[in-house]
Amino acid sequence: MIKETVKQALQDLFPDPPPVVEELVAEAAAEGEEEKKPAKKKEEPRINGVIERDHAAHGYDIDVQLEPGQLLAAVMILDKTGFFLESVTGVDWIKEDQLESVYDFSRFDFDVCRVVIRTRTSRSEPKVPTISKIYPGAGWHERETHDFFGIKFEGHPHLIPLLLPEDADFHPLLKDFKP
Amino acid sequence: MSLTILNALVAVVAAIAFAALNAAYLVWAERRGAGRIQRRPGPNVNGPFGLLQPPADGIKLMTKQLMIPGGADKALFMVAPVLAMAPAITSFVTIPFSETIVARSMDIGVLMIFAFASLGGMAILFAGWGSRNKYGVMASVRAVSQAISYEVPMLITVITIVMMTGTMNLHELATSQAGGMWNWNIVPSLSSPLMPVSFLIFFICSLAETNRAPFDLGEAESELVAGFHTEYGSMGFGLFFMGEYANIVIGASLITILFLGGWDCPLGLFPGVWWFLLKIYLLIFSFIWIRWTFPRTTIYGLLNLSWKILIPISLFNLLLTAGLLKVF
Amino acid sequence: MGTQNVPSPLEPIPSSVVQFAVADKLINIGRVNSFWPLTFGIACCAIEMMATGCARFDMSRFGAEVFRPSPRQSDVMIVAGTVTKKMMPGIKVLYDQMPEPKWVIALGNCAISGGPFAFEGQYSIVLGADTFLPVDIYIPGCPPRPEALLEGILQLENKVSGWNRWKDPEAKA
Amino acid sequence: MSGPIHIRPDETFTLNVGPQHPATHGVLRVKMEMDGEYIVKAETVLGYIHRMHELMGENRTYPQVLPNLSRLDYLGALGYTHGHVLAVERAAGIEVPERAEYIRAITVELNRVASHLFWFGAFVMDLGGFTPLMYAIEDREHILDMLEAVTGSRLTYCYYRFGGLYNDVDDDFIAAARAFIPRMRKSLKKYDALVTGNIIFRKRLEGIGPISAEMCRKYGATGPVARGAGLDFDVRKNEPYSVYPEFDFDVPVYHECDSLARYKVRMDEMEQSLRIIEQGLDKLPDGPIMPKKKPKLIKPPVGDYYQAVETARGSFGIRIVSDGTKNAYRFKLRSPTYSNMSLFDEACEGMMIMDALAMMGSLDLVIPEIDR
Repeated sequence: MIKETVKQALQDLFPDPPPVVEELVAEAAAEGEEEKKPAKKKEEPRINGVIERDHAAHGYDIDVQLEPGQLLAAVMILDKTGFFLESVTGVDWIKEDQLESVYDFSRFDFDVCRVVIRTRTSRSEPKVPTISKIYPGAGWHERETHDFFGIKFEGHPHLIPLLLPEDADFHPLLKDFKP
Repeated sequence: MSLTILNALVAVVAAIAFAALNAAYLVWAERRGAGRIQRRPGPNVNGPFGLLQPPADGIKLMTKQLMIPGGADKALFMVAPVLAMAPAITSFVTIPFSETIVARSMDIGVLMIFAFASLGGMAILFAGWGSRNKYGVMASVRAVSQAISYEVPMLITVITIVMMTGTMNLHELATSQAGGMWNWNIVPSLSSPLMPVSFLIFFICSLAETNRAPFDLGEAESELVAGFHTEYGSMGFGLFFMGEYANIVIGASLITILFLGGWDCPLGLFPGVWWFLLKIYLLIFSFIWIRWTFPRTTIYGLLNLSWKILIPISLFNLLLTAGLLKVF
Repeated sequence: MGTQNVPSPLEPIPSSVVQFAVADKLINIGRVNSFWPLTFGIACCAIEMMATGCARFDMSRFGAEVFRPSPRQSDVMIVAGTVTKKMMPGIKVLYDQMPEPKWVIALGNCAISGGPFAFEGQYSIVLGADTFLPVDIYIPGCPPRPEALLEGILQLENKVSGWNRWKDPEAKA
Repeated sequence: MSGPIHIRPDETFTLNVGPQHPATHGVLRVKMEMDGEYIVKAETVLGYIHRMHELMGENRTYPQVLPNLSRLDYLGALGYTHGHVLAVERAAGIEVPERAEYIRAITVELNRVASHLFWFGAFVMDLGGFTPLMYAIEDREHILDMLEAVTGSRLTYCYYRFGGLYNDVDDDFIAAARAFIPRMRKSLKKYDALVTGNIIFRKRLEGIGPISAEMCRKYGATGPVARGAGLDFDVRKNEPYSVYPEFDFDVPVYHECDSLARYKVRMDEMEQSLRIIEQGLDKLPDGPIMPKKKPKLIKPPVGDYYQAVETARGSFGIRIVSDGTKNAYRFKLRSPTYSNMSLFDEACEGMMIMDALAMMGSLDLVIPEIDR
């Protein structure tokens, strides 16, 4: 199954791989327990690592959180195993003063394995390396995320506003945006 | 002497009246025909069958503000519609509608019509270039290359007919085919077996000459906005419209005279102008029918069709007829 | 009719030195029977505008069939869809390029007042086409039905020439 | 025809296939660096119909955002509301009765046929033929009548609710749908004979606009664009959701990667959708259309939920990041045309403007869905 190979490949990205949180089994056991589990997770911020999610509950299979530095390596793995880029988006965690950029990957063939890669950067200077060299399709996605969140993608060929007017300097999807 | 001037004047005015009336009501026929083909009524509210639609369009076009785009070449911009309309109307003068109804039966009628037809191509170039609009320039370059590449096979087929009948005078051309359908030019005779093919070539070329149907690359709406008349507002656009429909009527009447025996009745009974008009309007209906059924060809497909298919066939037909004429 | 200032489309052609009442009326009726809309669809209302131009609702019965792509040859600009701040200068240029007796129909709630997208945090749309265009006819609906667009065209005909195509059924005799 | 072009820089001129252009079916602008008829470099400029649906998703509760989704892509609107409803039901764990699922599948497939019909008319109009648009929209009007009787609107539906439907389907709808299918099959054969068989049409599309499977993967193009490039990818088959596993239909895949292949994929898809509608009508179970305990206030648990759905243009994805309140914390819409269009800049280099705009027509664009 492609899911195992990809999970393994992403695992050895991290220097001291923590035990893979077998969330899948916990989820199948008891739905109620699921409510308790995320509540607990909110207190201690999530550690970098690979979590296997239950597709029925969350819609994706592998959830990876990593440093911006490791981003290019992870995307190279996925590119080699034939994933296509679904979308790049951002989430503004204003309480933790962090900007998260989320990359969705999926596959064309029949063993479905949807991978979500997350990187978190501080809100003050959000810098993430661009992946448009590997996936040219990410060019537009990154320009749009830059429009809405102000995340600067280093190395992007021309990071000019895509959806907002050319001279736009505001970022509408930030939580502290006033029109 | 004054009688001939008066006669010529009346004849020219009648020709222009016929052309203008035709242009107006052909627009109505086109929109009704298109509606019929597309399962919708078409203009039927203004006037009994929408018959008052062309005057309404005419009045509206005439009373709109005439705009000349800034930086446009004023002289070319204003000359182009006139150049599109005038030659089309003046070549009505030599077309013989029946035995007696002809404005001025010239000995070189065919040559005059084709001389004026090539002026139409120039009008498109002036329009595209004069209106200082990128789409206009692209469209006019296309339209001129199309006009040139489709005049060549048209002229070659006309040469074969003139060679067969021996005259360039349209009046004699028509009378030489009198007496029933079997001695029309379209019927393959001993001396020229490929006549139906050359009829088809002439039909395709007249379609391309008037920028219509599958060859309407000059004003390709879906790519080049409105082609060479993008910048033309009210009556400038009106003149182009009338020029196009006048060209269609001339193309149809040329086909009837050269191939379908002019005002001759298919059974050779009582020839007259009604047969001539019947044939013209049947041909014009087929023009309209083709326009609303076929998509548009590409520019390279169009030029290939002319240079690689039509011209070789028409040349072969010319040589074949020349050879067979020697024998019979 | 060499009038100095360009007659605004609202009241009939103002009197020039010599007035041709009958001619003005005839010209207005001629104009009214052949509105040529500019193909300028922005969003969902454009699909209803195209449906009106097609077989079942058929705008061409009233002579409004010829959708001219170039603004030079069109009389009516139907603003069909949401006008965003980025598109607004484009629409203004298109309106200025149209030759003079021209009218504007605001089709759909977005063109009238920003419609469902006018919320407090909205930064990217212009609230209504009449903030920068002289709109003649407002057709509400999201999207309005094709019959509403046809009624809008008939209302515009009445507004321009004061001539009614059919007697108003509810009008008290 | 479209070989590589060697251009000296001073010879090109920039042409604005501007926001108002008949071929862009909306307000999309492509700045083209042209040499005569050939395109040297193209750059798409978006944002002319950007209405910020995602911010509306954040400052509105879940039920309030329902009408937004159908104004995203107004030709196949029910597919998008279906995606949104499924995403929230997955997040909040709401059960949907069997009958509601079947009616949803039937109405989504009807809307897909309507969307493909409109695309077919507009595509042939791009190539210069005006008549097929009238016939296609005439057939589409029959579908709109059926859907309007049930949902209340012609284009921008708000028919689905979390957990079921707004109102039930009556017998007239079922009778009308059953009568519509044979009539539609007859006109599909008519279109096939008239347009697909037309030599001018085929000459305009064969070998034009090559989009390879690798380019689809690099740009994330899905739907008919990917299936025209030989990729057997249909979310209804790859990631089955709702009641699609119960229907047997096959996914048309063509390997020629040109505009004609994408055209044929969509024409065959209409036939497959009719098959699904037929099976859906046969197996339509009775029963309620809303769950017994109606979900009063929808508050999905904290977390990150993604739902992909196969719409007429490709795989539409919704990412809901919820923080337990009644508004979504982040409401991301992944629209298929956005990725399909992003490959246009690279795909149309070296082509002539006529072929490039024909290829743009074969990508089946709906501009508000790109700009969101």
